[in-house]
Amino acid sequence: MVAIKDLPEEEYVLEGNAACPGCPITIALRTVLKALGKDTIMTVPASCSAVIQSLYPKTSFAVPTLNIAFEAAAASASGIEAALHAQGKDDVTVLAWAGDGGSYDIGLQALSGALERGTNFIYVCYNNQMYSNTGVQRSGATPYGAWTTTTWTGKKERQKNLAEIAMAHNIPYVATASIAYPTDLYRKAKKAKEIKGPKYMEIIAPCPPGWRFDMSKTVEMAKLAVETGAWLMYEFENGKLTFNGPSKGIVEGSREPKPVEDWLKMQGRFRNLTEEDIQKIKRDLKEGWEFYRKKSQLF
Amino acid sequence: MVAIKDLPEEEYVLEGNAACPGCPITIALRTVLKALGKDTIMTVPASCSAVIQSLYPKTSFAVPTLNIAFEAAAASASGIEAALHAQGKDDVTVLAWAGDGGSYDIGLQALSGALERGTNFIYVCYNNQMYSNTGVQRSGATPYGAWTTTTWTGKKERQKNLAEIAMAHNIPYVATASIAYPTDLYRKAKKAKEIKGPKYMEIIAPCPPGWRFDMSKTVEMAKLAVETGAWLMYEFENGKLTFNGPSKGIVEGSREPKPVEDWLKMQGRFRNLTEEDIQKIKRDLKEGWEFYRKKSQLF
Amino acid sequence: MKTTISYPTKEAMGKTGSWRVFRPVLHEDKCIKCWMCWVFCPESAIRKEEFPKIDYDFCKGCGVCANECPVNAIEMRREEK
Amino acid sequence: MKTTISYPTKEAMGKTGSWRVFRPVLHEDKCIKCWMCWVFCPESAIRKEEFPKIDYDFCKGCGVCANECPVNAIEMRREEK
Amino acid sequence: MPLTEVVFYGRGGQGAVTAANLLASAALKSGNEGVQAFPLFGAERRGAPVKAFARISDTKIYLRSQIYFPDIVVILDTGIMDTVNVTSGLKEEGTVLMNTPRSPEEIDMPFRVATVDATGIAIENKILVGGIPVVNTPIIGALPKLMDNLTIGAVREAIIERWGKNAGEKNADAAEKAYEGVRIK
Amino acid sequence: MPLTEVVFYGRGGQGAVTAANLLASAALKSGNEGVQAFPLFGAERRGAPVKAFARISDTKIYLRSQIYFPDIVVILDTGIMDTVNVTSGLKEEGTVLMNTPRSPEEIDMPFRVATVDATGIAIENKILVGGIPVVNTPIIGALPKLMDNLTIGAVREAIIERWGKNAGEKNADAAEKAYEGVRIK
Amino acid sequence: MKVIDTANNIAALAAKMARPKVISAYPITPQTTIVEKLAQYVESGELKSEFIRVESEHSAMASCIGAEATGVRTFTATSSHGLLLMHEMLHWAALARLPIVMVNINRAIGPGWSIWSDCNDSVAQRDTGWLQFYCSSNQEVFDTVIQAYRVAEHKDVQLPVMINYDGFILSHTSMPAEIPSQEEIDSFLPEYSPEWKLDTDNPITHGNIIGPEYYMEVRYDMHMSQQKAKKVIKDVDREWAEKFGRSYGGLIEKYRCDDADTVIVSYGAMGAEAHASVDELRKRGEKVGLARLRVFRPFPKEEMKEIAENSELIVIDRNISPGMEGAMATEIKATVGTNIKQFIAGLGGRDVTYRDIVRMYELAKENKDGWYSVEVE
Amino acid sequence: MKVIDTANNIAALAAKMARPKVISAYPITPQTTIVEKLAQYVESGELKSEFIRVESEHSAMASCIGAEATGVRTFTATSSHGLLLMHEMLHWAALARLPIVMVNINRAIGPGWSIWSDCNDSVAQRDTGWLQFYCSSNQEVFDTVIQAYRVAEHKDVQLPVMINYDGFILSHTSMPAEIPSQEEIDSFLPEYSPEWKLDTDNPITHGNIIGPEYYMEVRYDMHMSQQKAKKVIKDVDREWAEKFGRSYGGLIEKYRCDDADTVIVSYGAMGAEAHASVDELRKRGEKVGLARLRVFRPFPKEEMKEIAENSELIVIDRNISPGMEGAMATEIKATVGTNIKQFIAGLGGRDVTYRDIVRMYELAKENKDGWYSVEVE
Ligand SMILES: Cc1ncc(C[n+]2csc(CCOP(=O)(O)OP(=O)(O)O)c2C)c(N)n1
Ligand SMILES: Cc1ncc(C[n+]2csc(CCOP(=O)(O)OP(=O)(O)O)c2C)c(N)n1
Ligand code: SF4
Ligand code: SF4
Ligand code: SF4
Ligand code: SF4
Ligand code: SF4
Ligand code: SF4
Ligand SMILES: [Mg+2]
Ligand SMILES: [Mg+2]
Repeated sequence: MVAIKDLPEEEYVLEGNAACPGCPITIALRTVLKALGKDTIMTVPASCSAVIQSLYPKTSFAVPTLNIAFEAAAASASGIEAALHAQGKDDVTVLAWAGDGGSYDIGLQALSGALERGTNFIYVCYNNQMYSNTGVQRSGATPYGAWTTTTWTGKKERQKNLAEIAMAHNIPYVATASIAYPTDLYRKAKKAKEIKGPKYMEIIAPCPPGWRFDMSKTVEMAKLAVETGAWLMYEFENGKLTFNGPSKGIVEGSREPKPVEDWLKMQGRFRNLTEEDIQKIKRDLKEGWEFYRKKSQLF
Repeated sequence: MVAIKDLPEEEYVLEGNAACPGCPITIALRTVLKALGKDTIMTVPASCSAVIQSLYPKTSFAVPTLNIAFEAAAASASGIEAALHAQGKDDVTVLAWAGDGGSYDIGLQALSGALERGTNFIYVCYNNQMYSNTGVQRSGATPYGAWTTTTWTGKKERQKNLAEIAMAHNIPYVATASIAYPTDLYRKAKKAKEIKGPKYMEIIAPCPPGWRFDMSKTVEMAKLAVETGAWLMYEFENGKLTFNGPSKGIVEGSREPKPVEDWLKMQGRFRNLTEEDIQKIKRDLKEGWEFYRKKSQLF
Repeated sequence: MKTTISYPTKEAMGKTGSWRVFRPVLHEDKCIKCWMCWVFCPESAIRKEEFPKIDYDFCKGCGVCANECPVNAIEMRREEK
Repeated sequence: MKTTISYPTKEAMGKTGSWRVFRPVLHEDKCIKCWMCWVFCPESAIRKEEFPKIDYDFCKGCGVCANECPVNAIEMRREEK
Repeated sequence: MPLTEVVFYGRGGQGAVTAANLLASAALKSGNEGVQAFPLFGAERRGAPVKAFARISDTKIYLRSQIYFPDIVVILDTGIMDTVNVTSGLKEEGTVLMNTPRSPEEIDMPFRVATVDATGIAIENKILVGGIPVVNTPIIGALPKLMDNLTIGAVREAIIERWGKNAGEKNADAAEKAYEGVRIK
Repeated sequence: MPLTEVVFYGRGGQGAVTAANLLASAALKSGNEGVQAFPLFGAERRGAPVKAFARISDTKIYLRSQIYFPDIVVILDTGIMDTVNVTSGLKEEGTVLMNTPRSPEEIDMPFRVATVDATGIAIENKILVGGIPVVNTPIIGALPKLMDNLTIGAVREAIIERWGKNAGEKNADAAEKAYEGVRIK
Repeated sequence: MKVIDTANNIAALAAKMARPKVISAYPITPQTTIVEKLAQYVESGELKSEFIRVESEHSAMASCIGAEATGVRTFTATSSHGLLLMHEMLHWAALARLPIVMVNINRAIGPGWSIWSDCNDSVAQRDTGWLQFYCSSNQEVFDTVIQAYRVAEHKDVQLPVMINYDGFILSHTSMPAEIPSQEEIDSFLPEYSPEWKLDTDNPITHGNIIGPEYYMEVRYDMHMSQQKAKKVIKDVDREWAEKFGRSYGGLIEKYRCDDADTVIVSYGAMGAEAHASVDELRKRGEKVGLARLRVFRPFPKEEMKEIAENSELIVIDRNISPGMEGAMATEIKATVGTNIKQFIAGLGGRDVTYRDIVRMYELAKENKDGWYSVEVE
Repeated sequence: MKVIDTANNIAALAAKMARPKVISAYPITPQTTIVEKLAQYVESGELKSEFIRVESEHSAMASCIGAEATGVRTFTATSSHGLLLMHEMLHWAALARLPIVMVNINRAIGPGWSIWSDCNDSVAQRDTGWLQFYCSSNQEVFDTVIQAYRVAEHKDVQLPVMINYDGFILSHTSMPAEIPSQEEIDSFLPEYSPEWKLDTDNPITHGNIIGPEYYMEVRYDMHMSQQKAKKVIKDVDREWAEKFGRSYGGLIEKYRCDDADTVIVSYGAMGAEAHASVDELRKRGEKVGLARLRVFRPFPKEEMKEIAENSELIVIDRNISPGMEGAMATEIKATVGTNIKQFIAGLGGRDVTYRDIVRMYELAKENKDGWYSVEVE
């Protein structure tokens, strides 16, 4: 694994952009683009990532970028890839960079279609667990119990598991990552770049205004998500599932995760959880670890 | 399990409809509606099932039926369910009845959304593995190697696994069935009716003109699909996976499936398979059984 | 107010029996009343009476019943017109 | 022909350093050059020079660098304006 | 004959639409500038009645509507005459061409009637799909006998163009047999 | 005063939009028939400059456009004056209200200038969000001193209506303190 | 009760008071606050309604269709790209004759992304069969949401209604509004009694295949119901005025038109702003009036003709049908003749002040028109 | 080479000969045979192109946008509900200024499901910024597909083009067409050279947020490009005529108009059928001509005015904007004045024969118009 100091110095997310202070998206995108490099074409649906670019006629992104309708990231990527292929430019990486809303919800169908037809691209869902661009509404990725402006008393359903859905598509590479583990993220993006076919990656991206925590804690929050087992980091390569970093121990049962309360209590969105809710969340998490423990043993 | 002779005599698919002779859809729907009974509201997207109803101002369906746009079956079901609930009519079953095109492809997002938000309904995908209504085009459910009018030299990709995707949604009930096993199908529909929350069912439905076989062989083809292991019948209930009928033995390895060639060779759509293709299909099938053997042991 | 509201009707597409090229004919003597033909008929054209009763007004002649009958009690004969 | 084509520009939103309420100040003596601050800065506002070099024209003052610095070599001071 | 309008009646699976197309194609090869063929569309179901149209003219055709007053009616399957009034709109001086082993004299219709045993010819010439005789090529073979603006040579050509050498020849031969065998009242 | 137009300048997170809304609400309670408040919209980012507008009139307001020639300019954060020309369009006889501990005399502007230490008052009255002083309620308190059509009582009322009894009283007190403390040149 | 709030919050309040049984909506700037508010009303129990949290606007409309077809009153709201994504379902709702009420916040279409106001989004839906209202104040937003249900559900109409207003300019602007009591609203708007519904006691099928023999009559009936809606809208406006003292002139609201030789025709926020322009011009002695198009579908032909009889028209559009012209201008010309002046202004949120409208008047008098501030001036 | 085939097969052939690098389409009746044919061309190697098998029409257009933005020529085809589902992406493609060419087979909108022809589908897209052609013969379909690329890709235009023709009436009707050689086509239609594209050597961003300061000019430019397209279409039609001997009159094809005191205006299949009506009426001594609207966007104002100068107009629409009238009639009236006769005919596949058109002429002379065979007669 490459050391932090050896990560490329090239920056494709320029200074003076429109992200909120402490934004997780720019952290994630900086690292991913360091891995993919200059020969990347990006497509971005409606999301905070569209806003971050700043206003016409300027942009803060330094790789060619197509903005596209909220639900159309993966479909536009299929078009970009086909056009590149038709022109013999098979060395350019196609990156669809979408939020959880654009991936779990309104863009799911386009994503599933692209996975099924074998588009050669990397789809990254940065998951801040809500529609942050429109002011914190629930998404399919919003966890149980979280306050949003469309779930005032806490979300009643558990989140969708999109990485699991991606795996059900039998694609060559699925990986989850966290902005708090940049070398792991870098490595995964590099690997995805080398694999032919559809690749799905998902990055947990804690958003200070949306989750209601202090803007200096973005990375800390992403780290705690992993250390408490609220977020699992893994790779699924040709049917084989491997866990990375702290997630490995947590899933295998060899590492005691930090109490999830540590993570929940730092976030204003979980302020109104009852003790019962917390117990349910703990049970659900355990169930998830157990599921993945079995799954990783077998597959 | 109820005996064939004891199945209800009520018919909700009336004689003199517009289905082709030997149509698998009417066979499937007759059985499902016998199980769900009169207090069912159905929503049907564009598909052969829309055509079968016959022309305005007459209909061959005898339960209240809403036709809806191709991609909108599940979303309209959420609306129907909400309206019933708001009126206190919680004893009416909401049935979304869609083809594989309307489920695997264009209707997937609406389906996934309804599953995630917990709509209390039964979604049935009758799977004839292509867009039959528009004249046999490839769908996400079309198997590897099959000729369609958009895959003249055989489909190059493997089919999507929608039941697996449904299971990844963590819903209370997922079941697969075959029109050749009507009492099994009946039982599953009955069970689905009793469970609260989103239920997903998928029925293999061999289509004579689409698959290119003689119209008298519809049921035989659906049976062979199961006996060769090309189609697996199972139930997934609250995380527990159980295989039914011949599929049980095939997945467990205790029953030698019939050679899949028996099934392939009866179908004109597989006429141009090479020996290599057939070997690949056999490998893929084995892989699938192995996958499910493990999965059913664990969950 | 006009919208496309349709009412359940037998023979919505007319007497589909006219589509038939082959006619299923039951041999009662062979029939074991397993009701396979009834459950599988795509056309709801077989009724459960003492024996399976085929409604020739609607039977499209697909031959599924004959194919599925475990004792070959149904014979498909070319329709004469 | 006019469509919305934009060109990569530093300071597309202007000098975002003016958004800052708190200013990160590096204490070189403490710094162990782990480059955590550099890799995590959401603003690409830290450059890898001999020591981490904060570009105050753009640093929005989020404090992530200070929070992540393993040796507390970065201090957040209230901006004076 | 500036404009000849033909209506075909058959059943789903019998190839009535193909018959209309073949006629148009052969008419083009026979030197007509304006030709046209199209189905009456609905979801075609095997066995259910279908209808198709063809127009032939020595000048460009601008008409796009259906044919209500045909010059010729071609019946691929006499069975549908139970439910469909096939001569509706047929011009007084019009012609009915019927696929039947019967002679035209046996058919009681106030029109010029021609008959040909297309089914018999199909079986004889082994043009069957799924065991069912395909009658469209033979019946088209009978038409040049009924029309000034169509030659049997052009029909042969059109058939071979469509099905290629092998199947084409077989079908063309069937057409030719019908050409010889058609009986006109 | 038939129509008073007010522009607020601040930073994302400081509540400039809320200030405009409070003013409108208080103006309504002060008996004005026409009141209006709205932001200049863009994506509001914490720390980035924001602008908001309010209109007050004794008759119904039909205007829906932005305010280009304000009567009053309210500056919640003097820091933004480095990058934004806050008095652009301000009427000759217009007023500038500034959140600053400085006295109006220290401010060199060819307008009527008023100052109030809203930040100081906020800290003093412990109205802080995430440790950062919220200056919108105190600064609104200063406005009745500068306008004929606004009472401090109505400002109190509007604040309490918005934040409820507890937080409301605290904020209203801060407003009242600003009302007392505002200095006008 | 007098409140002061944004048009969005007031629309949410009106929707709540109309007591829809099912609400289904998807967030999009600048509509979000409506959805948020309604979610809050439902979660707090203030409103007894099912709130469906859909995964797209397409599904929002599809679920409204499902719910309305099952016999209950529904509500939704959207904007811009959300509205465009619904397009197929808009046609569907109208042809299914379902009296759904939807608020659309006018916002420009991308790319590039614009969150600011213009009316290309709703104007592009003019052929879907929906009734279209355009509001110019928060009070009107409230009144129109309630009225819309009466109109939509009227047995002569039975069509869905879209209520439009400008993004930010109204949606995020606080203005006062008088709110009747729930009892008053209930008596004005009785419970919904559908003309058709999915009902297990009467198993109809809706929307199966319809052949050329029948289709055209269904379309004709829909068109005629739009025509009949004109009277219904006027009646409802009149009844509202009787009960609550506020009228918007039915289809077109007129201001100082009586003796006007020139009438400015506009709608939405510009239709309010132009009041000030008319006053300003009147001060100068110009005989100018204002006709604010409150209803665009059904298109108020008769009313427009009447206005044009005595006055010259200056039409100001906040939309463009590319390759043609502003849509209101087109339809007005098709109604009263080609001899009008027509401006396009305010696209993508460009501010239009009363001074700009005065200037357009001046330009028109100099025999100029076109794209204001782009082409002319 | 003379071929006889359906309009769909001929459209597929034309698309093939235009050598698009990417094709992305989703099946829908009655368009399917185009998609099938193109899939076959690609799989057989006859056409070197990427064929994207998308999961919906929305994605078909989104992937065309992605591909075209990456610098290659694209093609797609759809119909009716498929077109409606693309609505948002149609706006997108046009504002992104991507010269995509699409064939749309006109088909009525549901519910109830109708697979038969009418033009409500494409007319409802009139505000999206796409150029719109309507064809009336298979030959014209071929010629227009090739021409469309020249027009769309012209540097003065840079807008997508939609080519419409009637479902079944043309799509499934075999007619003869003369097909030029591939070399002739290649020399008429050179390789595509895009005005902007995604390119790692020049990392632009397309379509990010655009504020009120800039948006309106982008819209204006798009509108002006539509206006400029009029000349380009006429030039291309002329060049085509020179090379291949066939012209369609540019924007409007006229038949026996020169001395006509009445001109029937229609489009698509009805625009062909009306030839026979004109001939029939001429035989009776009526001085009637036919103006077939070949291009609806950009709307041919100047040409329409010229025709109206010397003749009375009878407009026959195969669409309805509910609550208004037929869309062509509206736009023609907005151009030439309100004094015309207007019919709506043929919705949902209702057959319109030349006898019907003769009858409409007679009705018009009796001062009647409206919904033909529903309202009048
Ligand atoms: C069709 C459509 N519906 C809604 C929107 C409004 N919208 C823009 S971004 C967004 C939320 C994005 O959420 P997510 O994908 O999670 O990205 P994030 O904002 O969290 O970065 C929404 C609802 C839109 N642009 N288009
Ligand atoms: C938006 C839209 N796109 C395409 C179609 C055309 N269409 C109708 S049914 C159908 C295929 C249906 O396939 P499936 O869902 O598998 O059902 P089946 O016909 O096999 O029963 C298609 C492509 C449509 N009606 N709407
Ligand atoms: S809202 Fe959250 S995700 Fe969006 S830009 Fe701000 S910090 Fe980043
Ligand atoms: S095509 Fe197949 S599925 Fe469709 S109606 Fe015919 S037999 Fe049934
Ligand atoms: S399937 Fe055969 S044996 Fe069984 S009931 Fe029918 S006819 Fe009788
Ligand atoms: S032949 Fe087919 S339709 Fe007729 S009775 Fe048997 S199964 Fe039913
Ligand atoms: S405070 Fe934030 S923006 Fe400034 S240098 Fe540190 S991490 Fe970067
Ligand atoms: S994180 Fe701290 S120790 Fe590491 S390089 Fe930055 S300032 Fe130095
Ligand atoms: Mg998000
Ligand atoms: Mg299917």
